Amino acid sequence: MKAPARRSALVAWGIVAVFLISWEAGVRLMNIPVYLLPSPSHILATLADNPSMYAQASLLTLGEALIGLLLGVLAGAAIAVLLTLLPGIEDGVMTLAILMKSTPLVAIAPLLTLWLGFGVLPKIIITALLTFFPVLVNVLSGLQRVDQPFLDLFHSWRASRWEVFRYLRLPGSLPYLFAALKISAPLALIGAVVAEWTGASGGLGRTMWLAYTNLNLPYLFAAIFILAAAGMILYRLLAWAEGRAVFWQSISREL
Amino acid sequence: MKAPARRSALVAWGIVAVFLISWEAGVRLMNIPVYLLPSPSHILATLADNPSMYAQASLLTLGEALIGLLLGVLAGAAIAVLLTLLPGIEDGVMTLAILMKSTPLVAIAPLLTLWLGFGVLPKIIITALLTFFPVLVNVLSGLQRVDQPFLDLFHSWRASRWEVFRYLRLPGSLPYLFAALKISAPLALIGAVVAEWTGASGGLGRTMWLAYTNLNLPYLFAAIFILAAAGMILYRLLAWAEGRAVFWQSISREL
Amino acid sequence: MRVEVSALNHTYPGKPPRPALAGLDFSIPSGQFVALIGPSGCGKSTLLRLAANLLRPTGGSIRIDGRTPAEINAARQVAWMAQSPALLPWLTARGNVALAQRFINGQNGGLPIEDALQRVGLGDIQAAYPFTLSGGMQQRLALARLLIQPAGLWLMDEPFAALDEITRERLALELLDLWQPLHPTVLWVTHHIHEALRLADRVLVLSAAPGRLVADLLLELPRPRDESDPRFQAALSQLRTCLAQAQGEAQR
Amino acid sequence: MRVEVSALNHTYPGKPPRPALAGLDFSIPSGQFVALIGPSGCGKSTLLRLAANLLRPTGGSIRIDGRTPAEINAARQVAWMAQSPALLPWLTARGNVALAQRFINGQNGGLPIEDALQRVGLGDIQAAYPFTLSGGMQQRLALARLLIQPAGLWLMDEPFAALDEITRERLALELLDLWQPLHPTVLWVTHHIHEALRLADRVLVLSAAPGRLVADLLLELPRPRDESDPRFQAALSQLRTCLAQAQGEAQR
Amino acid sequence: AAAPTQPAPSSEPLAMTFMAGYKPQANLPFVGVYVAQQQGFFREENLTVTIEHSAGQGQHLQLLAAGKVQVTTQDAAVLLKRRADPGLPLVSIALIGQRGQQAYAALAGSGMNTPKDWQGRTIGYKGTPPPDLFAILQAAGVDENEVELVNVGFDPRLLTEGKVDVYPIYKSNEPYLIRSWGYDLTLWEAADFGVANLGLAYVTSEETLANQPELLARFLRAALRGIEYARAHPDEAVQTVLKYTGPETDADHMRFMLESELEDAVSPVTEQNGLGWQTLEQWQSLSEMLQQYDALPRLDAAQAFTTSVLQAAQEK
Ligand SMILES: Nc1ncnc2c1ncn2[C@@H]1O[C@H](COP(=O)(O)OP(=O)(O)OP(=O)(O)O)[C@@H](O)[C@H]1O
Ligand SMILES: Nc1ncnc2c1ncn2[C@@H]1O[C@H](COP(=O)(O)OP(=O)(O)OP(=O)(O)O)[C@@H](O)[C@H]1O
Ligand SMILES: [Mg+2]
Ligand SMILES: [Mg+2]
Repeated sequence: MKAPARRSALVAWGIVAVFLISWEAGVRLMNIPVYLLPSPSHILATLADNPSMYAQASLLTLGEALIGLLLGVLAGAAIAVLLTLLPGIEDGVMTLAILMKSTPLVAIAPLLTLWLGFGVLPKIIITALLTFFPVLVNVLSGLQRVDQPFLDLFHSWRASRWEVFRYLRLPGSLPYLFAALKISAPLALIGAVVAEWTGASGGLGRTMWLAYTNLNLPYLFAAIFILAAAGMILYRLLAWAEGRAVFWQSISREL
Repeated sequence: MKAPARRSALVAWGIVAVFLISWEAGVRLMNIPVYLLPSPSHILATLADNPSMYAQASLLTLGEALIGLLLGVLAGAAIAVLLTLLPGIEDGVMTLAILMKSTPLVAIAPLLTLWLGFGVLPKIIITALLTFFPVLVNVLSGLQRVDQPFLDLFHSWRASRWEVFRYLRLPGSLPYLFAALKISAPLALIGAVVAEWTGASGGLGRTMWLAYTNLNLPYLFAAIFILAAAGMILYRLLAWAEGRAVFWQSISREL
Repeated sequence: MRVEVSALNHTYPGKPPRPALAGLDFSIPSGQFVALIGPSGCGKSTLLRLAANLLRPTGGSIRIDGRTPAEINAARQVAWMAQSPALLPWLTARGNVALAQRFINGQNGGLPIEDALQRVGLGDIQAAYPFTLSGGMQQRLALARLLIQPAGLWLMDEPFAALDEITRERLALELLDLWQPLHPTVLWVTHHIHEALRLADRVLVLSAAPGRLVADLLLELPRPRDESDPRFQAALSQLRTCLAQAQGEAQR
Repeated sequence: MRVEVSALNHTYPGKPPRPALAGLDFSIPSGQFVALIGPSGCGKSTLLRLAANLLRPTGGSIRIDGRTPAEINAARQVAWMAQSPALLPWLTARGNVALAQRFINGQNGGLPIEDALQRVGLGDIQAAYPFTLSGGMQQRLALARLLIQPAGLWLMDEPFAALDEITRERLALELLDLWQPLHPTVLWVTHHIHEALRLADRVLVLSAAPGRLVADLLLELPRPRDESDPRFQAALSQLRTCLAQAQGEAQR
Repeated sequence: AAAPTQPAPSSEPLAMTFMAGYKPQANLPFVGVYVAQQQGFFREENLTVTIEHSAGQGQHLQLLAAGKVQVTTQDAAVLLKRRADPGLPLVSIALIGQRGQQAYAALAGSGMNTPKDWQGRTIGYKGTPPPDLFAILQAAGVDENEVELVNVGFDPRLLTEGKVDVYPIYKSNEPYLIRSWGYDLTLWEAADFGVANLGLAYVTSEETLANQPELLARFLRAALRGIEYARAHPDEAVQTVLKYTGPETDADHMRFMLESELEDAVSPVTEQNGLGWQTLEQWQSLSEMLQQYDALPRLDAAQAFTTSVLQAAQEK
């Protein structure tokens, strides 16, 4: 598996390169003004010129994103587990979850600020609110999709609902959990940014907000590049962890 | 299955009722001012007072949301299929997808307006951009997780990559697809709203934007209730369709 | 444990509904080793699933020591081995057996894990995962999983189907050897007529689906049994003819 | 098709690595019906998987009409039936068979779907889904799926393991009846010694894992075979002893 | 309503897009356009105007610079900043808000009377601390390190809930809301401390100015007529505004906004030269203030505005 892995990494970089180059070319040829769409080179230059500023901002935002993601994942998974152990309340709780999910963050963000002040706490909560839903839905279907022969086995053992959950459903739902994590990780970054978008005293989100309201797009896109990179790294880490955790079900690509 | 179904529906309404009642009570007892958090009764009254206005706005927004969702799902699924048929490019394409996912919509909204005008088209595109990622990730893992015995069977038949996809991976990925749809449906509603939030000439998003900037919260929350209801209906429809489509794998709740 | 089956019917829902068992009537005294034989699809597994409380009969009843399968299941007095091994892929061979042990309440009589794995000949690959085991090894693992459960009633669905004659015979002896002291009641689905006659006190023959009882023959032969014994041969040919008839009806 | 196996080794990766086959050497003339017998876990399925190009050997080679399994697989001249039925749950019984038919290039020789289902005795439940079929029915369905494939080499992994004696014998006759005219080469894994002797031109016996060839016996007996024939009985006892030895080695 | 007269046959029909710099509300430049549309003043100019709204932030300027929009509205100070960086070709063709829009508010109960009292208090700002804040602080002789500055979004509730002591507001907007919740306010305005600031202007791009002066003149003529009409018929104007904001918007709120902006629309300059007039020293002093407190690069304020369009509009 080593050689192909290295090859596909090469291909990956190739594709990204092609994308960036055509972007650069497009901007130059159609000479799109910088206040509409800056060229990648311009963006990277901006990054290179303000390393420390972006480093600090990223640290804060990524911190919020990760903690928020953690909370969101825990919440989503916890609810999914609850609904598996008490299936009666599934419809009701899902209704509330969807109500919560349908509430645009801009509507609750100020309330959170009113209650929790200007610190990082509201940002973390917003991120959690944004990330819990995919985890809830995916883990729930993962927990509910069990092969009948296994259920029969546990039934013949007179296993309790909890035991069926712990020894059968939980391991079986891992593939769904990881898919959910891959979905939520980039969401968490967005969440932290959106949370900082208004009323933060630091972080990438604030940088982006200022850059945008000042129509300073290179700074805006520099932040976006950082987000994309962070998202990519998270995704790769998750894919790696998935391979380790779900060792019994190989991800088959060769046919 | 009928009786339990009816029971859980009852429980569902019960839970929602409890939630709304405690909300109402909380607002009245702590007499929270309406510009901080309106009571459900107040919100519903607002809805009742402006039926036609909300009806029109909802129609527009739901239309955008559904079309956007459709596009997003198609795009996400198509990419997932592509990556299954050409696994070499997976890393590269996922990198781009995450880059796209990490770009805050406000950053591209003006570009879309510039290219696509002031109509509903940019709203639909934004919705699609918001919804395609969960579908991509979930369907991709659904397509990649196949049991070895089946792969061996198809291999012994000398099936082409396409045939393996068409007759094995595709049906096998349905559970993941439906989970993705359940995640993306509420996202689509959010997407349409967020898209309208930036200076649309109609729709729930615009109503919410105006209501929010005037701190006219009852109107804001009335729209949120509509969104939640719509999200719930979509979710139920999807759950129903899932049961039909994935008939061979029963969703087990009784143990 | 005593098993009483009266007017037992089971029809699976669906269009068209599938009748699997039609009016079974028999009773098994406690401690009897009963072999269950019948054409493919005649309802043997269904019968075991009914006894294991995995299905509710659509007609008639099963009573085990006078109680319903549900009650017996609640008391964890039945050990059931499915026709397919159903091994958890994320647990090692040993892990799969160890898991079963969580579900036995105090009663003694079950084998220690180590011992069970040894007896089925998997002592040296306890750390292997199921998907790295051959078909027969998987089935033996499932058997080991059953052996650690203390129970008054063993329900075994073709436990040796995937095994070669020799392993089969060796395991059969192991099994008898475990059965003798505890003397649980055994309902043993098999397709192997010799085996049935070698092991069982009694053989029940079912007709083709929907299963009805077409023969019920008792063998008072001492174990280990001598195949050359005329009574053995007689029983053998008798069984063959019953089965042939059962099949014949299937053709009609 | 002619099958030549020389110095064939296969060891599955892993810690510890699992040797499955150790130095097999034999060759099968075209059209021969070969039964493969050996203790559980000795590498029979592995051998078939190697021939079906599902695995690359870690040593030695298999040649089929002088070509590699990959080439033969590419030409779709091999039909493989796995030990587990592997039926697609979202297709009906008929659908599962029909699917296989998409993967045969023009050659004739395969049975029509209808005919195949009739012969395995599933003619009247074509619309049923696999999870509503009994173990034996599932295996018969897998068999029908093989029968529609025209092929010069049949690789069958315990096709009758889940079937009762009678069904087993009836299907065996059906199979011979299909085999006679086309005369494909057959590699037939079985645990049923009588069956092997009833059907095969030749029986290969493997030792316990890692599998080595411990016996290779030819039977020039006319079919249908008479079990009372002394030569049959001789072969029978010879096989038993071989197997016993093979097992014995396993114990050491 | 003035009986719409037929457009002059000479003028050929023209079409344009006006994008309000924010959501629909009774900002005077918006009202002018709404009313002109409603009363058919544009039609009389043989001009078809499409009205769009921006989310705030920069969108309308981007679209203007890209030529998708011909006229928008912008705060004078922001216009200067955008000209400086990223160098948008913005030109003010009429200065409607002759005074700054913003002021600083504290709850009347807070006991703060002069900016001196701000010491040790938390002061909110939106995004970046605006230059006039520092101007006020300096004018009042308060060390900016003795106040705590926090970035708050748009949310006057932060003031009423006591999260901030001093909160920047738009004179024509939040005071109404906050008072409607039963609070009294103390307001401080940059102008009161001799700090120059200006309000909203009709803005076009240098390119449009160069290529379509005729179109701009017609637009401005009709829009200014709209403002005058609104001054004469405020109730009717408010009703027109509600057509754009939706019936759920509080009419009195819009009325308040309209009236307070009408006040700020008049100044010695406009009394002398007419509504929307602007002078070099107005822009000069603004840009100097910005250079001083906002580290804005020195730029030629003369480029930032033109009176040519207004003159053309005032003729005939
Ligand atoms: N995927 C695998 N990974 C590791 N070891 C394996 C794997 N598959 C099979 N083995 C090992 O290879 C050996 C032979 O396996 P194989 O399935 O060929 O046996 P078999 O002869 O078919 O046995 P049975 O009659 O029980 O089916 C066994 O020891 C088994 O544990
Ligand atoms: N879940 C099900 N739904 C519908 N029909 C079923 C189901 N399970 C089994 N049947 C039908 O019931 C009949 C008996 O099935 P059962 O598994 O008991 O047969 P069996 O005696 O175990 O056969 P075998 O020896 O092949 O395992 C068969 O006709 C089968 O098709
Ligand atoms: Mg069965
Ligand atoms: Mg095998």
